[in-house]
Amino acid sequence: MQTVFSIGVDALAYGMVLFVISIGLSVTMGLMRVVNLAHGAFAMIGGYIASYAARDLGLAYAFAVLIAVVGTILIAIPIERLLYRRIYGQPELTQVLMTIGITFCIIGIANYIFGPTLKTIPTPETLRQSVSLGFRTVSAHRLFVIACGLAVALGLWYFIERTAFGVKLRAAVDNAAMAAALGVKTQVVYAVSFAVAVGLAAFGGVVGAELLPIEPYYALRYMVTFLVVVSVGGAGSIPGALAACLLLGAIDTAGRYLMPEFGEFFFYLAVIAIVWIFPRGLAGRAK
Amino acid sequence: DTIKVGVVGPFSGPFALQGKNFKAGIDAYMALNGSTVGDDTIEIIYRDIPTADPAQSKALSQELVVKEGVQYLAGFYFTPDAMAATPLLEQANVPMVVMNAATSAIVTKSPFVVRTSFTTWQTSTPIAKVAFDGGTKKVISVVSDYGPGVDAEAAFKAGFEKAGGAVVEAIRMPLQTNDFSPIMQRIKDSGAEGVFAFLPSGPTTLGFVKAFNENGLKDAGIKFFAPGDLTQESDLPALGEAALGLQTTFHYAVSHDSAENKKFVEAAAKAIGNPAELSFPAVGAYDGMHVIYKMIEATGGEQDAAKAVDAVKGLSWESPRGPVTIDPESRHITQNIYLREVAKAEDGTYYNKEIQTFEKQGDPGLAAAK
Amino acid sequence: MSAIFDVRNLRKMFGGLAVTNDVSLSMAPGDRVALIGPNGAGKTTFVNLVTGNILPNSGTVTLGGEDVTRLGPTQRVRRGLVRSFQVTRLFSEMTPEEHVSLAILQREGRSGKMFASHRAMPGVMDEAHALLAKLGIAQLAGHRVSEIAYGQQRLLELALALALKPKVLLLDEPAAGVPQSDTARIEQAIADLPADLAVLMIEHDMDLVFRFAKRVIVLAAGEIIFDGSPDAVTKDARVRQAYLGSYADARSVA
Amino acid sequence: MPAASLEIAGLSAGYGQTRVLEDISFCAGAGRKLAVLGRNGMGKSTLFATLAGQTKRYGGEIRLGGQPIEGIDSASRALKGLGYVPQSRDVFPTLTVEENLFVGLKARPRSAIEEAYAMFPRLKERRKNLGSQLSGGEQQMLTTARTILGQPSVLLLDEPLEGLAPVICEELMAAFGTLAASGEMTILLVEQRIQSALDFADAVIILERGRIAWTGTPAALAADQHTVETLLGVGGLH
Amino acid sequence: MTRDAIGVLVIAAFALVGYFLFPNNLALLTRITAIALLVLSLDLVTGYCGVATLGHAALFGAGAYGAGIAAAHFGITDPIAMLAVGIVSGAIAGLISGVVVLRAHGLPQLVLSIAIIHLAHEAANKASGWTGGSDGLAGIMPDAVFGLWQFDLWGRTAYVFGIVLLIVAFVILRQIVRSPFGMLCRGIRQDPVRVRAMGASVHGTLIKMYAISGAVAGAGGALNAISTQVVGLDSLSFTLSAEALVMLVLGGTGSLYGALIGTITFMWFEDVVSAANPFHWLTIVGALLIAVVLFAPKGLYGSVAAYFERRGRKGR
Ligand SMILES: Nc1ncnc2c1ncn2[C@@H]1O[C@H](COP(=O)(O)OP(=O)(O)OP(=O)(O)O)[C@@H](O)[C@H]1O
Ligand SMILES: Nc1ncnc2c1ncn2[C@@H]1O[C@H](COP(=O)(O)OP(=O)(O)OP(=O)(O)O)[C@@H](O)[C@H]1O
Ligand SMILES: [Mg+2]
Ligand SMILES: [Mg+2]
Repeated sequence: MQTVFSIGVDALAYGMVLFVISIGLSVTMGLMRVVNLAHGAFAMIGGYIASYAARDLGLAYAFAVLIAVVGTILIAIPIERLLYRRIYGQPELTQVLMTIGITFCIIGIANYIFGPTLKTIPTPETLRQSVSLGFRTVSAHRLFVIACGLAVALGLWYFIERTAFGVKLRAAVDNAAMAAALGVKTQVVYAVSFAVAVGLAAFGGVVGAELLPIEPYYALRYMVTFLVVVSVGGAGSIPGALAACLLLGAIDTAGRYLMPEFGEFFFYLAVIAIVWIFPRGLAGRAK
Repeated sequence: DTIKVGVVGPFSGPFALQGKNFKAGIDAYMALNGSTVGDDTIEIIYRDIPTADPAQSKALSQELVVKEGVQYLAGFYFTPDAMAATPLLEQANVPMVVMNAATSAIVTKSPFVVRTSFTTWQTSTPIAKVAFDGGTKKVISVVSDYGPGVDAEAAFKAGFEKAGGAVVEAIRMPLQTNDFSPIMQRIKDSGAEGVFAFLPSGPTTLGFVKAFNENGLKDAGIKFFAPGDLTQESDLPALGEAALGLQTTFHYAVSHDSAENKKFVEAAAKAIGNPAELSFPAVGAYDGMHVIYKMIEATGGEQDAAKAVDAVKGLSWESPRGPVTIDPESRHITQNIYLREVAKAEDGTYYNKEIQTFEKQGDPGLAAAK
Repeated sequence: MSAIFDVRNLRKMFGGLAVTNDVSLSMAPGDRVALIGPNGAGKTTFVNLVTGNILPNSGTVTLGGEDVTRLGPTQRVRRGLVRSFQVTRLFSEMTPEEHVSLAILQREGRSGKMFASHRAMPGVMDEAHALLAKLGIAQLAGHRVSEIAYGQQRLLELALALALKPKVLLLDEPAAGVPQSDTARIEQAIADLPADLAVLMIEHDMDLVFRFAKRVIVLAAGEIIFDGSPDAVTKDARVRQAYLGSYADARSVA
Repeated sequence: MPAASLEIAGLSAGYGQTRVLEDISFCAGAGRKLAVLGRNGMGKSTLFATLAGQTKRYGGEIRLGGQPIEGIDSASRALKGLGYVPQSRDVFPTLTVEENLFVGLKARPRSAIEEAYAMFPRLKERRKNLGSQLSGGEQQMLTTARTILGQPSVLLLDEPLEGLAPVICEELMAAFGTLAASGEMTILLVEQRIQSALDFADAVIILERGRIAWTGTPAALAADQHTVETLLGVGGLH
Repeated sequence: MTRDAIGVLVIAAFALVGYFLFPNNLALLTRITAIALLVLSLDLVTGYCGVATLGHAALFGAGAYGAGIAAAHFGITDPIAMLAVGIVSGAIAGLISGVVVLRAHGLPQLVLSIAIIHLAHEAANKASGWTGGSDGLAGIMPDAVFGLWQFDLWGRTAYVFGIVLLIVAFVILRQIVRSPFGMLCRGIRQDPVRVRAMGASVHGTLIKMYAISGAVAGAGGALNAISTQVVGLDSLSFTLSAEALVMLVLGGTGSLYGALIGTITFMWFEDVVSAANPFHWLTIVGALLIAVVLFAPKGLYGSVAAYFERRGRKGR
């Protein structure tokens, strides 16, 4: 029984890390309809900035996170203006080509500037402790990530479903020309949403770095993971993404515990089963 | 004349760091020993294989031989890449100097293969003795599920059971494992007193070691044993505090205290740019170049693979890692294996501190396969 | 004559809303029926139900004596139940010629051929061009559909349905978006259909409805509220109030 | 916003490399009702799309209430008071009816949505449905209502009656008439049913292959049998 | 028709030029040929049927392992027989992945394909007795072609073998895509609902195309196994799948010509820049991809073809 609880805690924590890192992708893919394979690259940029700020400049963790998010957005703005703007509304495959190209470039540049080694982001003492749950200990950092995940989920859901901006964003995505004809400044809407998505990517990259460490190849190494959780959840749906992350996190964790040698099998068979049952994803938005 | 050496390795992609070390080792050797042998100038031609890809390796090796006209093939970080190129050697009359790939069987694939790195069996066997002698009798083995991992598991098991210990459970986990918490739970549940681990060097080692500590295994007194891939120097800055005290066995530590090594580290650090990136493939490449230079000397620059390989059989020299010999029969390197412990230096950096030496170790893997 | 197309007690709920509420309808070969009714009455849903594009909650659909309720849409088409779409559904990158040839080949069971070319099949090409000419879009045969005006796309939509040589044809607003100058073409094409074909047309253009229909069925809020002759329908108070409005006056005066 | 005038001079436009409109000039005074007629594919929709800023303009001027607007983007034109109801019912399929209407509000308070419901009670019943789940006619109502909610000073209606039940058509035309008469909007209308258009409008232009082929009053058109036959391809009006 | 004749002539001419201009690079050229078959097969399902997949290497790998295992474990070393085994294995793999992948659409479909390639990869890793696991399957020694032409160090035989295979496959595929069946597939890509309303079976048609695609990819895999005499796990990898997709989009989807041009461009470019700078070539490849999207959004072939189409229409 204790083991079950223990695995449950691990599953929850892992699922939440996945959620925090990939939710930004759900925004770009589901709402902006851009298959943004460079999502991981932005997460990685966030990680590098945070690492530089916290480790090399010795800034406080919270401050490093903030700088990472803002810095990544600043880096992303010209990329959005020059490159992404050209692929909004283009066929998915064109977007794949462009965003893979962007990923390659960012990897190359990161490798050149920071070298191929792992970069850590020193966490404050409070997050480094182990917290006892009675039946086991977990690191405080994991609990912190769970809290972040919940906060992000709630905030983002409110932003998209309840604010005027969210409605305009969804309208612009459905039919940009029509939204413009109704007075929606689609370019501004897109730019802001992109900034939000990139900011989330950076945030996820930083707080998730304990599990997915920052190195130049990060951008490609975890691309599939991000793509899978977002699509299984149903791109664009916050509850869907949350459900998918928790579910897949649980499957992955349980699989790795029960039969580690078949962990990969277990995980991908489960993915096939889920998509088989929910061909649009757990909470796919109707098209 | 110009003699060309083709070096195949991962110079981009997730293992770019290891490829970079190849180059650093080669550059260091040429910086210290000049780029000529007799009247011949040595030219290195690099070819990139980001991840294990035997077909690509074979195509590139073939291209190096027929198009670039290389007289020596070298490098090869991954076993399948080395294996794939061996059928070419005889027809092409080209020796291959393996600078990393660590599966025992490679040298048996062709009489023209010489290896200057190590084998997983070679580095994983001594740690079994260390574990048993340290009083650990029950161990769980946890390895990544691919060739080297399976080798490490077998090597440790053989050594540990021979010593009298018991491997209570052997887990193979997928290479793409991000979260090791469930594995740690398994280790806890197994009731073992120690864990033997093998993971490819790189980001996953960090996750593994952290999970080991955070899930309370370290505090619970479970011992941690691994070959030195896990604490390669270039990962240490990231591992940091978490790795402190980990004991591993390996053939080379950057901190190895010898004049040869000082010279090497200085030159290699200069070549690689950032000294913190220096790691074991560099020494494999450095010694590989030594072997190639000796081969060129022996053949006088003529292309004669058989003669070249014969010339280095039984060759002994003082490598940065210590005294080494090319075993005349297997053409694999006989060397010292060191037990090391991760320690903190005065300047706050972490390093592998050698604490015990197992002298003149051959490759037990070949014997085991027989 | 016996019914070729028979729908019994069809029912469909969307959430709590009964969009099709116990609808029964039967057509004999040669019937020309107009299905009219207020917006959102459930006309398109009815077509979707009988063609198998959505599943009913209950009820049966019989085609030529065979119960097809459990069959998928393609099976029903192959048995002669063909529809057109209210909003054009065409292959935007293909030409009208390709559209119609494909439909003809499909009808003849030759669309799976891999080592042949439709251009090399004179029968198919001739038929396709004749059909396009009849609807007045022969000059566009080689253009991409994405480049031709909406009204012309509507005509192609109809051509596709005709190419399948159906036994029962369901037309969902075939004239919507077609300018007055071209509705005549549509009428003519429908008038030229084989006499034993049963046609059901949904349309909001009352002039067209009254020229076409021998029988009018009115659907409101998912239920049939009227089934009878065109003359009778203009006199029905409920229909006038729910749907026709002053059109009924104009017509009864004329 | 009170009604504004719309003046167009020498406008040519098209799609990519294809030119569809050539040298179009006309003027619709504030509060006027103008019908744009023409056969299939003659460029009526292209004209409206061009006014709304959604095609490629090669030359010419567009003035809304005296201000040139040809240089600004679609959204800015809408914010300056240009309302556009396109021919293809462009509802936002993943938004609910209410959210669709919300987008049309521009800066108006949310409560104004009730105006749309008053106009089309059917929409109120379906307020929680997604756009994609509406019937054809309901989508048409939604598209029209959404634009009107933004209180444009010039309203471009591209076949707004398509797919609507006769009673609704009547009510809608009456409502448009009221909007124009009260001086709230200038209305430009494309309509296939020529009679409805003539009953409604106080001026008519006919497009033929992207050029203006005829201008005049509805009465003049009704009397000019020759024009009706050649330019509109209809055998006569009744 | 004539366009295809020209196409074949151009391929043959390219092949000849390659043979004489780069006699020392035939291994690379043969590899390009094998990958070209993979990309062609991907074009069948992606370009013509609109099925997004990141798992197409599963079909290629099935062909490679099929041919390799036949040779290494069953002594089937005649290259033609190995090719046949590869084609059949590929077709079967195509059938299976078709059934799975076609269950969903859009992103979930992409995910299904990713799951398939990972499962295939993992299965090959586990079945190391048959496949050699991560060390690769070695010991493939194909006989001489028709007992006459031995596979040599320079790779001449392999090259000619590959080119002949490519031309035959290309001619057959061009015919298939022009046929009524091909037209139906294009229809499905644009609007499956419409196709159903015409009485055609969407699922059945797509599965058929998937199997054909598998046969072509399997031929590519077999060629790879025959010419390099090893099969590694990389031939069943996500990376290869993704690269194939990139090559296809680079060249332009839905014409088969684009697939060829994309493959040649990408692999040749990659070879040149990675030889020129083995350390930082990824950045340059990335820049190439971005440039293509910016300046030739329909892919290299697609954009050129569109340009000439426009020119042609103006001329009329
Ligand atoms: N998937 C769905 N979910 C919920 N409601 C739906 C769905 N599809 C249709 N409806 C509702 O069912 C009703 C009937 O729609 P239908 O399309 O059949 O109307 P119609 O009679 O064809 O109208 P029109 O003349 O306007 O085309 C409409 O009110 C519509 O909103
Ligand atoms: N997206 C497009 N690309 C290229 N040409 C187009 C496009 N849309 C329309 N056209 C062409 O422009 C011309 C005018 O089309 P438009 O839609 O403006 O006609 P219309 O008068 O509104 O016709 P309808 O009465 O059918 O709605 C047509 O010849 C059409 O083929
Ligand atoms: Mg309808
Ligand atoms: Mg129009």
